[in-house]
Amino acid sequence: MELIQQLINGVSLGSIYALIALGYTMVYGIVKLINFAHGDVFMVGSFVGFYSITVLDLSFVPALLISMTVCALFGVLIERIAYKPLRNATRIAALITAIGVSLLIEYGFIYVRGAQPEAYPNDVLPTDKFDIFGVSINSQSVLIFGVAVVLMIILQIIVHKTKIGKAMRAVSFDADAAKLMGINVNNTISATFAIGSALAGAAGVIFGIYYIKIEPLMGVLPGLKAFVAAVLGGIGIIPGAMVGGLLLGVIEALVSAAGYSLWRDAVAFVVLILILIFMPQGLFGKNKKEKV
Amino acid sequence: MLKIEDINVYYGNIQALKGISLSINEGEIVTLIGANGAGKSTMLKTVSGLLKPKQGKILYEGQSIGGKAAQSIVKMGISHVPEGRRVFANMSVEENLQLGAYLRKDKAGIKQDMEKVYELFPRLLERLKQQSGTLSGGEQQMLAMGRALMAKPRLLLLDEPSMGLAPLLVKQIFHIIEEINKTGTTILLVEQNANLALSIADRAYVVETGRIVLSGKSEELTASEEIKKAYLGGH
Amino acid sequence: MKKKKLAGAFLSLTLAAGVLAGCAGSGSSDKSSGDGDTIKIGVNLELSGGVASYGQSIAEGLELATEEINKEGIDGKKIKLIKVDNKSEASEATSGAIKLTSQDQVAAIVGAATSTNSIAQVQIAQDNKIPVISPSGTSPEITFSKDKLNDYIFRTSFIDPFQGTVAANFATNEIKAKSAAIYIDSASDYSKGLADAFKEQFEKNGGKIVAEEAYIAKDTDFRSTLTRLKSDKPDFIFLPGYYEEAGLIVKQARETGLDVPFMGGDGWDSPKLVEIAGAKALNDTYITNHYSSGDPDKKIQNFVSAFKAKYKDKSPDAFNALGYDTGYFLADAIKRAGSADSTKIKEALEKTKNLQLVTGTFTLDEKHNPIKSATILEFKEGKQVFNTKINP
Amino acid sequence: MTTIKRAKGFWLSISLSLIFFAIIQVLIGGGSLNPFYQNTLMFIGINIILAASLHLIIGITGQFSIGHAGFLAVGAYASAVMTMKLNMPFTLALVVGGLAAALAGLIIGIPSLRLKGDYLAIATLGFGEIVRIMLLNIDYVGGASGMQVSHLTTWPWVFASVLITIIVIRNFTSSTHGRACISIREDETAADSMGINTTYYKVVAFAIGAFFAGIAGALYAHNFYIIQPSNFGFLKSFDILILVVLGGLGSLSGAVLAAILLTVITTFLQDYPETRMIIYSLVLIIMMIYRPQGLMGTKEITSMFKRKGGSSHENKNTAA
Amino acid sequence: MKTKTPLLKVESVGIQFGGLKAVSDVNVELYPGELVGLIGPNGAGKTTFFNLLTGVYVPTEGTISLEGEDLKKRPPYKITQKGISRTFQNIRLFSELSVIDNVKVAYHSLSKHSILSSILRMPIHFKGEKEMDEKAIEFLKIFNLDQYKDEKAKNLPYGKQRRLEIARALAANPKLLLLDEPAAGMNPQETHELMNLIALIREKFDLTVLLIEHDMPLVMGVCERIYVLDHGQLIAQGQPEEIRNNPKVIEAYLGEEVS
Repeated sequence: MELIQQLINGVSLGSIYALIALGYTMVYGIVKLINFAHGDVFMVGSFVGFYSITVLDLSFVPALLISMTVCALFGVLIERIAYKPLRNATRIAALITAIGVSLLIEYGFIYVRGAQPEAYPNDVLPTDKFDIFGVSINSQSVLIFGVAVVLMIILQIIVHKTKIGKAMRAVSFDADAAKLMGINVNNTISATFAIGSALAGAAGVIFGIYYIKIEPLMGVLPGLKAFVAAVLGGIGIIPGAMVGGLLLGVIEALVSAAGYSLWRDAVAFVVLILILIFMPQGLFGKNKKEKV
Repeated sequence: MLKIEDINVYYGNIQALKGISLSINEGEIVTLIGANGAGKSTMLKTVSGLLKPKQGKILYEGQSIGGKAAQSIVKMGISHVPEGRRVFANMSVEENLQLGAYLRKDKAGIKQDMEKVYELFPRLLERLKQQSGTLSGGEQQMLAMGRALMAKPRLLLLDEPSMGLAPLLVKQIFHIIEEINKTGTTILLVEQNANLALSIADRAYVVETGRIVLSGKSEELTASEEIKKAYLGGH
Repeated sequence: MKKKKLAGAFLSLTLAAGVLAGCAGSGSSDKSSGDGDTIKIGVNLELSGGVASYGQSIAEGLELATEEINKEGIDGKKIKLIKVDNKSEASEATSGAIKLTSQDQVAAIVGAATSTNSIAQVQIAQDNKIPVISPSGTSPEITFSKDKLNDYIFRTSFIDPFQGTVAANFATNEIKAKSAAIYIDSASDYSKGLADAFKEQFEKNGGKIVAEEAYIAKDTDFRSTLTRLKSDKPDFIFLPGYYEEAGLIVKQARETGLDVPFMGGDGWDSPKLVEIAGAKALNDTYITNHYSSGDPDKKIQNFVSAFKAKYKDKSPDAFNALGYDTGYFLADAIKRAGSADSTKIKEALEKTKNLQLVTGTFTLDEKHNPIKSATILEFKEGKQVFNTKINP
Repeated sequence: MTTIKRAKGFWLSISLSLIFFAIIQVLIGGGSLNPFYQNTLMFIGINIILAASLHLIIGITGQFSIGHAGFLAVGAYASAVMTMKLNMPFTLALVVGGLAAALAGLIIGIPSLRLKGDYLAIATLGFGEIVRIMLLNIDYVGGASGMQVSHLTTWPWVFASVLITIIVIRNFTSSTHGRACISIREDETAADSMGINTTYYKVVAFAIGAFFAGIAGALYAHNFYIIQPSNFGFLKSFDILILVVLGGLGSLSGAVLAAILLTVITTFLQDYPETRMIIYSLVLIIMMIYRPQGLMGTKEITSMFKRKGGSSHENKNTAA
Repeated sequence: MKTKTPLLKVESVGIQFGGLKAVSDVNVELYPGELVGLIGPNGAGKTTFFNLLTGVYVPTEGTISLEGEDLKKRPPYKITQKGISRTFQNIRLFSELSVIDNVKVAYHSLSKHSILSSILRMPIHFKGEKEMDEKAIEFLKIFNLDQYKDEKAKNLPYGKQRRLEIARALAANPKLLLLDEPAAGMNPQETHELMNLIALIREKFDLTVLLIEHDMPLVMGVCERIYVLDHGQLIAQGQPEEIRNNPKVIEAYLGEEVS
């Protein structure tokens, strides 16, 4: 029973990772950039949600939508200002910029409002606890998992069935060829950032409701973990991010369950390094050969 | 229809095109021939907007398109089938064709053109749902051309359509190029197989290290001893 | 061939440039701690970072005390506070102390709020012979480490073992707990110190420790460990952490169906705790603390009203009280020393006896720890309710 | 360009540096340099070593490593254990700190054999975090609350370490071995095809770089009274990265210059940590957009002093 | 010539990339001192073949041996040290390094001074570096590049970059030199000069050369034998005259209408 309970704990933690990883993986898939700032967009989303609920007195759904919208705009802004000028620069330069953007958001945010944490109101969503055969399930964890799955499906539909989704895939595969189709590569990349950041915003609000405490540096670790999840599932692959996130959550829960909770983060990074070395394409990816 | 005046194009600080001028009339097949690295592909990329000329003018139907973004050039009716085909290997044949019509909004027209492409390339119809990465080289070339045609171009830029293809397929492809031309599409063809290119082209330009060194009617050039010596391997 | 010469010259030049640039800023600071009418007191507190809430609270209390003291002055001199923010990091606390002792040349330092950040200043204070008073550092190691008294270091609060012992007795006598689990913040000496004392006393009382778990500050998901704890079926859980995590843990514990009483130390004392955990989840939880604003004692009520007057009707928490007390603790010593000389202040601090302050009446023992009472508070629907006062 | 002449220049630069050293030493002895400035000076020295060591890995060999704080931590803890737990002399502690970090460098060098670019970056970041979490869980070194360390780092130690670091890294770089490393940075496939054992040199660069980071760690530990795992998080790695990027990827003098500049700025901004981080991050972003080659590019400061006539003989050193 | 033992022996070598056979069943023998051409249409697998020879790719089938020694599964740098060096189709110089340093990198594997001797600046370091300097200048002089020796490689004009790449490949002291389209992007004048240069270095360094080239006159003019690759398979081999008249070659490569 305890094991099942732990698996459920892992799945709800993993759902958060998955939500962040979905956006991460999209952005990486299209611009091949580890967008370090993604975790910070998540943080901003969480705060936007917080202020929407406490200051504007809104309920869950409008707060979620506002947060997603703000984050989408924010993501596009980041891309246009910081990443677009580096479209043809080395990947290292882009990575350094991403680190810079991440630090700027974090400390700019602290500069503006201070580093103190905020607490989401406890009553945004009802928390019902139901017990099935001794396993207690929180209605909120069901909700988180549900939202993650729904968003993943929506994302999958957008990417595979819509015109903009096709454009995204085309740009990610071969930007020059995509241009020759008449695709506006810049707009497509912006759209990717918008969608990815909106997902991060959604994750932020859900995180706030589930974990209550939010603070300006809250995005750092979940951001890194989400990246691990994306790599685990095969970077650039949407279902991969989902599975990678859930798997990472379960791994962490099991590590804690075994009494090694202090090693939880280390295990996540060990997983990252092992995957990078032995299976860089991830669980769902295909291997690609470098062209000489 | 297309008029290029004295353009210079650079990759970093290496000059790839040095003052090239050429013109194409409506309905023609014009070919660029020349050795690898001579600048033929650069020429096409510059016309389709993938590269920007540092100096010089490109006029398409009287409008200057030099330095314009690729998507607006596609919109004006120029499609480019790039070297190496560059099909979206992670997508199905059908999706590739749909992407070709990315800028078009006329659903009926798209459907009609899709049918036309199937007529030209029946093989594509057979493999509609297949991932295009799994197609053979020849089928990929057909897909790349079909995809370009979906944009309803008036000027089609073809880069090395024969590359890596078996002779029989090359023949087929070139036959289709002629067909496309007959329906009123003007064609600018880059080809290393000079003989073949000259056999279907009206006129040709010979490019050498970024310069045009010779131009004229195909028949004249085919007959020219100089061409034979340089490109056909004669002594 | 010229290259190496130039490289060397370059090295020297750049180093020199660095030094000069460093020196350039030195002109402005005046060099004495006691000149004229002011006594410079350094304040090295957690004004930002993870436990900023403590540092800020202490600063508020200290400022109130300074204001009151400066109305009359100490022998005509006024206290001037020079604040340094250690960002809740030990290394910043160290450099802050270096700055205060060498740059600002203060007579004494108040800080830091947490044990770890206080320990980070010990060596500098000892080397420079500047007294440091930690208002709320509860680890015994601050004043007494490696079998040696750190003679320039003092504190206003009681020490960890006392809090832990009080909590264990409370668990055995009031809650009637037979078994207990301990869940500590392994990033904190404070947390470990309380846990050790609790364990010792609880086992002495005949109780059984059924589980010992740990987390690290800034963790957010505790459900897996709480699930483990639940299966160990303790009667009582001792959670000597800080409010951010303590709040999350209590909330998640209740969600996991872990409904036993929780108890913590003064680290829980922050209004954020209630916001994070929620009022309902906090029912049946207790803390040991330095004082209670609900205590009817007259000295305490005077402080509460003065504080409310200054800070927009805010009810003072224990850290406000400790900051306030630290101001008077220091002022009393300066007055008795009759000078702002650091060594004399230190000597006077050591002789503090029966000083009546808000958080108790205290006398310093030979390890520089005040002997004073602890208060037990219970949370009821989000409010701290005075439970009992326990003397050592 | 004979051996004797080269040696002459070398000794001249050494003596100049020694004079500088002596001046500072006298200032400290005479009390005109208070502990605050001494501390700043030590910090500058430590940062120079860190910047120079990361420069070898990133700037010269092109292995994008953002886990340098991990090596710093290994050096700091190893040396602290030597002095505080085993009562060994500081000299030995310094060397052990360096060697322990070099060993860690060998270990992290191994993934670098299979990973490139941003994947390597993220793996090294993970490595740094693993080191930190391991230290967090070792009670012997105090776990999360850290370890108290005696103050043993003095100006002569810092100066000597800086000098040795710069000489070693410079001499390594401007030799055929350094050129081999640069060729890996420029084009690994081509380097491989030119007979360079790329595996070997990547690991060597990691090991040497880590060694000096370890030395810096030992100095750091014995300068700050207390070390905690939280001092060695990835923000610290980013701090070091900023030094190298700002100075110019591939320029030793640039890295040194940036170390001095930023340490001084940091000292002045001590009370405004957010402002400092905002400035840092803006510097990174603006630098990458407008001057991705950094302050110095791959140039060394010495090349600026050269007359035109002499340049044909000297340039090859500067590139190397 | 065929009575001698071959320098390079390639036996039924092939490689697959994800099911696609890029090169299959290729047999090539090169004899000391030969200058051999490798031609074929774009995408025929010529560069892939070079990558197989130099260890960048490991063949999925067949064997490659140099002077009777198996090269399969050796890392590229070992193969270079054994005596095969190459140039690249799309020039891959160390662009931030100076011209002379580019050459010295190739000479590195022949240097003898250790890392320690360089760090301590021992006499052997200076001796070694001096030797490298002299050797490098020697190569640069042959290619008429010595006046640019301190220029960064990326600042050279295209044609000179091509020449530098060959100089660099030579500095690795190969027995077999692989040139991947050395004349690409050159005008006839430059191509002509290059042709002479290749002939010269073959004599001077006693080299065997394998050349990928599209420029037919160049190939026909300098090569003694020619292999023709199409769709990853050898379709013909022989002397230039035979190749010119081989119907398979004409069909695949030159176009069928050539008489």
